[in-house]
Amino acid sequence: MEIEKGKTYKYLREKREISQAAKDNLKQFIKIKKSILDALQESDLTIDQLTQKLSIPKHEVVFYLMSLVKYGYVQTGAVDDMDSYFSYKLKK
Amino acid sequence: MKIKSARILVFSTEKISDPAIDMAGLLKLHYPPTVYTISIPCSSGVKSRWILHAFEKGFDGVFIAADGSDCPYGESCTEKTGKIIGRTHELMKAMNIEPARLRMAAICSVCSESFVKQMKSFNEYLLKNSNN
Amino acid sequence: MPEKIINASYDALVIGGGIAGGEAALNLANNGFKVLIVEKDLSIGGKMILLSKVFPTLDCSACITTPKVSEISRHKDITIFTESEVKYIVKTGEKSFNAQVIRNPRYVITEDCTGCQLCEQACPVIVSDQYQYNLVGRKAAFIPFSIASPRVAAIDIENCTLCGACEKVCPTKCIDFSQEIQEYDLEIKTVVIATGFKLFDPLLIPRYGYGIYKNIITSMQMERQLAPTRPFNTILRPGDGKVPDRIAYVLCTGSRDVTVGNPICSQICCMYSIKQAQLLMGALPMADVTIYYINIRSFGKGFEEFYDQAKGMGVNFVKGKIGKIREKDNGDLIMRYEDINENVVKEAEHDMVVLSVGVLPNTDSASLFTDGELKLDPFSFVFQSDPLASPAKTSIEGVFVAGTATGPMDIPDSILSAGAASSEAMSYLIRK
Amino acid sequence: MDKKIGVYICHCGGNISDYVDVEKVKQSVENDEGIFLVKTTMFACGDANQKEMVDDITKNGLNGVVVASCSPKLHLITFRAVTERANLNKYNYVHANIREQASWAHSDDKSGATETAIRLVKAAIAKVRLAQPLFPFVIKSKKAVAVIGGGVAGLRAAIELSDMGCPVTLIEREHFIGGRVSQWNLLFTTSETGKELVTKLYNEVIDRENITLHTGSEVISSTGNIGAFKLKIKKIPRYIKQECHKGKLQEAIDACPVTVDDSFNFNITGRKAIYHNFPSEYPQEPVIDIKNCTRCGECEKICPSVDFSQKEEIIEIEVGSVLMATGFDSYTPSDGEFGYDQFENVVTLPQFKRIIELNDKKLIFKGKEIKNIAYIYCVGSRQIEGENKYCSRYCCTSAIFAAIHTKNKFENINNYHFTRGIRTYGKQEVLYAESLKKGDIYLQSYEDDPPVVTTVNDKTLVSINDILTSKSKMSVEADLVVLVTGMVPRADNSVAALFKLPKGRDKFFNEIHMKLRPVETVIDGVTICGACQGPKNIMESVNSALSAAAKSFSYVSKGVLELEPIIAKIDKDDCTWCGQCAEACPFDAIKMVKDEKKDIAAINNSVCKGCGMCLPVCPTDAIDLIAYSNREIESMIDALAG
Amino acid sequence: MAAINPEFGKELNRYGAFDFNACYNCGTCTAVCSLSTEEDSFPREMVRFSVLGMKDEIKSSLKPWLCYYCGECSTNCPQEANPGELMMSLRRWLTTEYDWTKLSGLLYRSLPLTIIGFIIIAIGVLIFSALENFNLQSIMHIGHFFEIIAIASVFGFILLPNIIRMWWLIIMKPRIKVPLMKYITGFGELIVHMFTQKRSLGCDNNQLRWFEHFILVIGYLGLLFTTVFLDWFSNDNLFVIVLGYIMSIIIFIVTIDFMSDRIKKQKEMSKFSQPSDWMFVVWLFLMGLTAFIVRLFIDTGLIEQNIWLYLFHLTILVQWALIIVPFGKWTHFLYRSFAMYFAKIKSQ
Repeated sequence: MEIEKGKTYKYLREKREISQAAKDNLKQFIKIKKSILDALQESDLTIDQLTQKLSIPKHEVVFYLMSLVKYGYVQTGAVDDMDSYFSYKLKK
Repeated sequence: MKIKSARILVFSTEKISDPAIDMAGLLKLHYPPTVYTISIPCSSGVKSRWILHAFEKGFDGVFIAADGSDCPYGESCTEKTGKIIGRTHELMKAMNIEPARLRMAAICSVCSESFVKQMKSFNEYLLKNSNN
Repeated sequence: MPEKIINASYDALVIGGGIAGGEAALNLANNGFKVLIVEKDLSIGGKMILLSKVFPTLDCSACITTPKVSEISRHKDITIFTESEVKYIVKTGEKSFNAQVIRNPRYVITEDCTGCQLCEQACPVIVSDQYQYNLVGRKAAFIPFSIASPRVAAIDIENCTLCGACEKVCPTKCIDFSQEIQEYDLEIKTVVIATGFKLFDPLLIPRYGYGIYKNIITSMQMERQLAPTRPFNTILRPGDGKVPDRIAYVLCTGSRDVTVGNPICSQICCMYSIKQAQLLMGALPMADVTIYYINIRSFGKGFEEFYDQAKGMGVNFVKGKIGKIREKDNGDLIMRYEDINENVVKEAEHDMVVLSVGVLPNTDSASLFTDGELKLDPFSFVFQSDPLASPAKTSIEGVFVAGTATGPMDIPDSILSAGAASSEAMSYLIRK
Repeated sequence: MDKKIGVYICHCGGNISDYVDVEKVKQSVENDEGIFLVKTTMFACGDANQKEMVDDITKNGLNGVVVASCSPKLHLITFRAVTERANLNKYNYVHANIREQASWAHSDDKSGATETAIRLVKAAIAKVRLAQPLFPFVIKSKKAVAVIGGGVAGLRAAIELSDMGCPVTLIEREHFIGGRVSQWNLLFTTSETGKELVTKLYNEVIDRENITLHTGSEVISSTGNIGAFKLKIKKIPRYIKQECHKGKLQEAIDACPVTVDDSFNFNITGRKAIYHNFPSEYPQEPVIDIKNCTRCGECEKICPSVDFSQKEEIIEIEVGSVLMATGFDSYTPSDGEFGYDQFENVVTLPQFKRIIELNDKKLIFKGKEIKNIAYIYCVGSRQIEGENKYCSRYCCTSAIFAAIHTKNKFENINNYHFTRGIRTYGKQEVLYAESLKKGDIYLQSYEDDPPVVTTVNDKTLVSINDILTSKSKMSVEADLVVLVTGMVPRADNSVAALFKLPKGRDKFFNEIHMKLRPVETVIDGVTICGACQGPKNIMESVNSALSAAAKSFSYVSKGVLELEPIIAKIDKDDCTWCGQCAEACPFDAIKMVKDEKKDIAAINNSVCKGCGMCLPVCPTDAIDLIAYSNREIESMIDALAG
Repeated sequence: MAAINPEFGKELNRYGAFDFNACYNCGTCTAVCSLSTEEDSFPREMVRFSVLGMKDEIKSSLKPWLCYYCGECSTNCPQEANPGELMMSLRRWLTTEYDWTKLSGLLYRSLPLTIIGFIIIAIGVLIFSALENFNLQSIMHIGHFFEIIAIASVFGFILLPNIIRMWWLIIMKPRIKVPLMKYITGFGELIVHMFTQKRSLGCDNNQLRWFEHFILVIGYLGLLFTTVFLDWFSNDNLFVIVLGYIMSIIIFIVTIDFMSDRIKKQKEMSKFSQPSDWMFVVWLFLMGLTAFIVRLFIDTGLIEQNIWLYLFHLTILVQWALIIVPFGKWTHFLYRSFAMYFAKIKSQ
């Protein structure tokens, strides 16, 4: 069978079931990503403030926020010397 | 403001004194940042004209980090390096450069501390005796 | 179904592409032998390539690993199979083994990938990044880490939703979802096992609360936080993103502990903890670092001096093993321990706790040999049949072992052990 | 030819960029003469950057490359290899050390560090501008290795080299091989005895035709270099004929009137001037210790094998590489250190191991039965006052193993361990657990509060402020005090001095780099292994011995070696032959030759080592060292001066 | 300066301790013990004293009594040195140290001797009954009388002197000055601990066990009170009869649970039962059960035909009173309470 180059994902889609977990994971990430970016749209926030806004656990905020930093959506702002927390802002 | 440090040219050797100077860095033993090294195979291969050239170009001091008895090329190294110093001192006098601005000491491959001490004291000496 | 079975022959098969396997392969190849490295991960370099700096010299680990790794990957006599596994090995005669190796699809044509990362940007999926020990996310189309070798993309098919975004953006059209498992049928003359070690999973000690209290991390996670290619770009508590002020180390987590089935000492934890403590003092000058220990085992060349140096820098050493840990509302942790020097039970508060997890055997290699079973020692490391005179010899003639596959050891010892294994393999190959 | 230079400045993952403003360094050299490109990189040594460098060189036709990163000791070779892959002669590459000599040395002064780095990079650029392609000299490398030291490490390395098809000369200073291991009885992990292990290795050595074993032999001089070391070996005869008559020999030994301290038993017993260390010692012929022999002739009368006519020999060999396995000395406590040499029941661990072996059924020392044994750890190691700051690594395990062995061999033994924290690393931990379960008692003192040995009414008391019992003062009445002494470098290291082997802070021999080149020394062609490199147990020694064997083998296996073309060069026009350079040369590499009209000096390329000693003595400045010419050095000075 | 005595460890092994020598002094046991405090840190210190043979320090210490053997220390000991069991053996050893007769030591160390003791007493009961011609009335009467005398004399001649010895070792010998008022004000502590063992509530997840123990003590003391002072077997008051029934039921039901723990060996404290532990719980169980049945037989009028039942009950009772109470595990009830009391009055 000749598989068209550049469309091989279609070929594998037919052969292989995509796990529900993978789909759910993607859905969840898209949701969280949007809510974090929306929240930061308004103002720079610390993780604490983000947690309150988004009502998801702090450590998950850390994980997703840091991933967004890693992929260039968000950047680290200033650190508050008193309580050692950074604030985060959207990358322009 | 920090006091300006003296500019010192160090002739170090690839196998013996260079490792010691590297280790000084590794151990974060600080010395003046205006110490620069030129690494050569053996300290008994330094030419007087290089030293004089350095003074001409504005170095305050020249330091030969000699192999001493560890020299991989033979025992005569210390003596030969000493002779170079002697000859150069003469030339320096002739050119009205204070001979004390050229120093040498044997720096073994682990003599980081002694190197740093040498640099600090040389630096102090040069700063104290500089004209300005 | 595999597409086809590929036949090939090599002088030596090195199982594991970490520092020991790499060193052994280099030694062999530099003396003209044809070597195949089979690495199950996406990159060679093992655990060492992921470390921050190494004790006692504080050289950056990458500075030692990456040149070695690039030398290995360039060597004309070394072939590397990443994302591959040895299924089984049969001894077929004197200096002759038959090995079945499978190579899992990477879904990327390695030769064509330029590592441009466009696929990574395009991929919408985020999952835990195993190379950052789950501190941060990565994509399903990703380059394992910036100094990986080969530095080419791979598709994590378990988490991929086959959206095709990566394939659409790839400028060299190197993403190929039609890749299948490849099977290799190999003739080889000698085998070097360099399968390395596993890290202790602290979930097995519930009283420490790892997994529940998010500000408790393993030493490997701290290693990543300190490495140049670190996940947070600074040191943060994963629980709430705070810059920690008071950091504690719990030594012997999963070592010297019969209750978790590991009675032996892991040999490296004291030193890597002291190293991390020194690095932390550098990175966070205001931080207090406390190391809770039973005995400090700084036994190697320059180690005791390194320990003294840490004490001089103000690292706090407390003799006493941590009994239990509980969390305060603000995420700080309260550690309960007996201060042995004072013979008094105490509690101390820290912002962040690092569990110095121990070394466990990687038993993958035990089942590889169908004929002439590869023996393991009482701790499930590869058994050395003549540990004093020929430390690299195993229970099977012609099969040698290198590095931490034989037991816990530090990097210099691993490299020496790899030197020994390659030396024995070489004389085995040359000997008539 | 105009230079097109590429400069790469490494962050070293923060090691450099934390203190040196890498961007500023880049900017300050960007517009220098000849600079084609300047790049900064996270890891210059990483594969990605190496590839990039190759691409840059080939695409842009760069003919000069500078990398500013760590010490050239680490990666000079790496980057030379990069240029070679890009078909650029490797001597067009110059390395600038801005880590050890800038960022680290001046981490207290960021602007100073940056300035230093700029100067160093400029100097490197100055040098590379003048760089010329050079081609290595190819020399023959003799396929033979000398292994110095006949302990386990040396024996094992010799066997391995032999199996790789490389002839070996194994040189042992003592008359018997086996080194320290032959002095030990049971060994940890396998419970072989030291003698069994040595016997096993000896038999393998003897079986191999391409190993020549010299006992009672010392290297007294070494000339030459990698590929062709010429060694002179002084061999002291045994004064016993080869096929000696065993039966009579024992009588001859008995008849010898001279008794000296037996160093094999660490002087706790005596031996005769004609001796062997133990029955079936290898080689099996005994020896007459000629230094202590009075030539009374008693032995000669009994045994016809005694032959005083044997003479010292000088043997000359040539080898391509030298492998050093000269081992260690056991630390000797100073007088009065924990009662050593002061109380007669204070011995060292090596002595104790001999005492265990020399006794049967009951443990008796100096006529008294021993029940309570106190072991004092870290004697001569981890010193607070003394020079030995290092931990000797093997002693905890060794002492515990001896203590367990003692308990197994003799009845009613109580072991008391006065420690500074037990370091039975790795699998050795099980030994510690076993000893605890057997009822051995461990006490621990602070670094600055060591145990004290005293005597009260003929009884020896060891007391300690025990950390483990909230600093209570505890004491034990000991029948025997064992000082657990560590390893120290050999006191007599004359053989190493011949090769100018560098030593580390701990005075053991130093490898180039613990992880990158763990058995090589800065002296090309000389490898080190075993405990001469630092404390090691047997397995660790053998691992390093096998590694060193592989490394030494790689020097000689191909029969040829490439040498650095960095040698002295005579300017024929300026030379007026005064002979001073020839006098200064330590290698006899300079000879007078007749040029067209005049006498001039000429360099023998394969003998010249490139030390440069001839340069400063030339009255007409007619000699330059390749790559260190006046132009190069002076332009570097100019760059450094700014 | 203390001398080290490695022989002591061997002595302790005879009281049930084992493997405590394996301790490498990491302090995990002390750190996981929820009863360990900054003032009283244990058990590692006790392990250490035992290894070194520091008898005097152990004798003057109350720490063994502060432990309620939840077993956390032994579960988490990385060397499997069983600190919990060591603490238990130290309590046994201390019991014999307090005991001036030294009989407890003999009985702890030697199971045959203990069995012989039980047999002699059983034979004694039989002989006594034979002398009384197996007349139920008089045996019961004398039995009741014996109970009162036995309790009084065991207290007067054995337990009281032993408590005084304990006081001597803990307060007087180490020359601790305790004002008289403290003895009086601290007395409440003694009573509270004796009846409630409230300290053991400090052990993690220990509520059920504490409650069982608590009602067992209530049951035991209740039964003692009903039989000795209210003469349960001869009393016709309905309230007394029911009270006795309840108390004896409590005893044998709770002890069944305790015994099943010791058989299942799932909980750390019930893994290494010594004969003395078994006897304590079995005899307690038999006492409750037989007392219950005896009274049941009395109420149903079957006792005349089944006099052996009463004799069996009596044997158990006498063995209990003469062996287990003065020399056996029963004493922990007393010593532990006094230990709390002494701890209280010692503290500043």
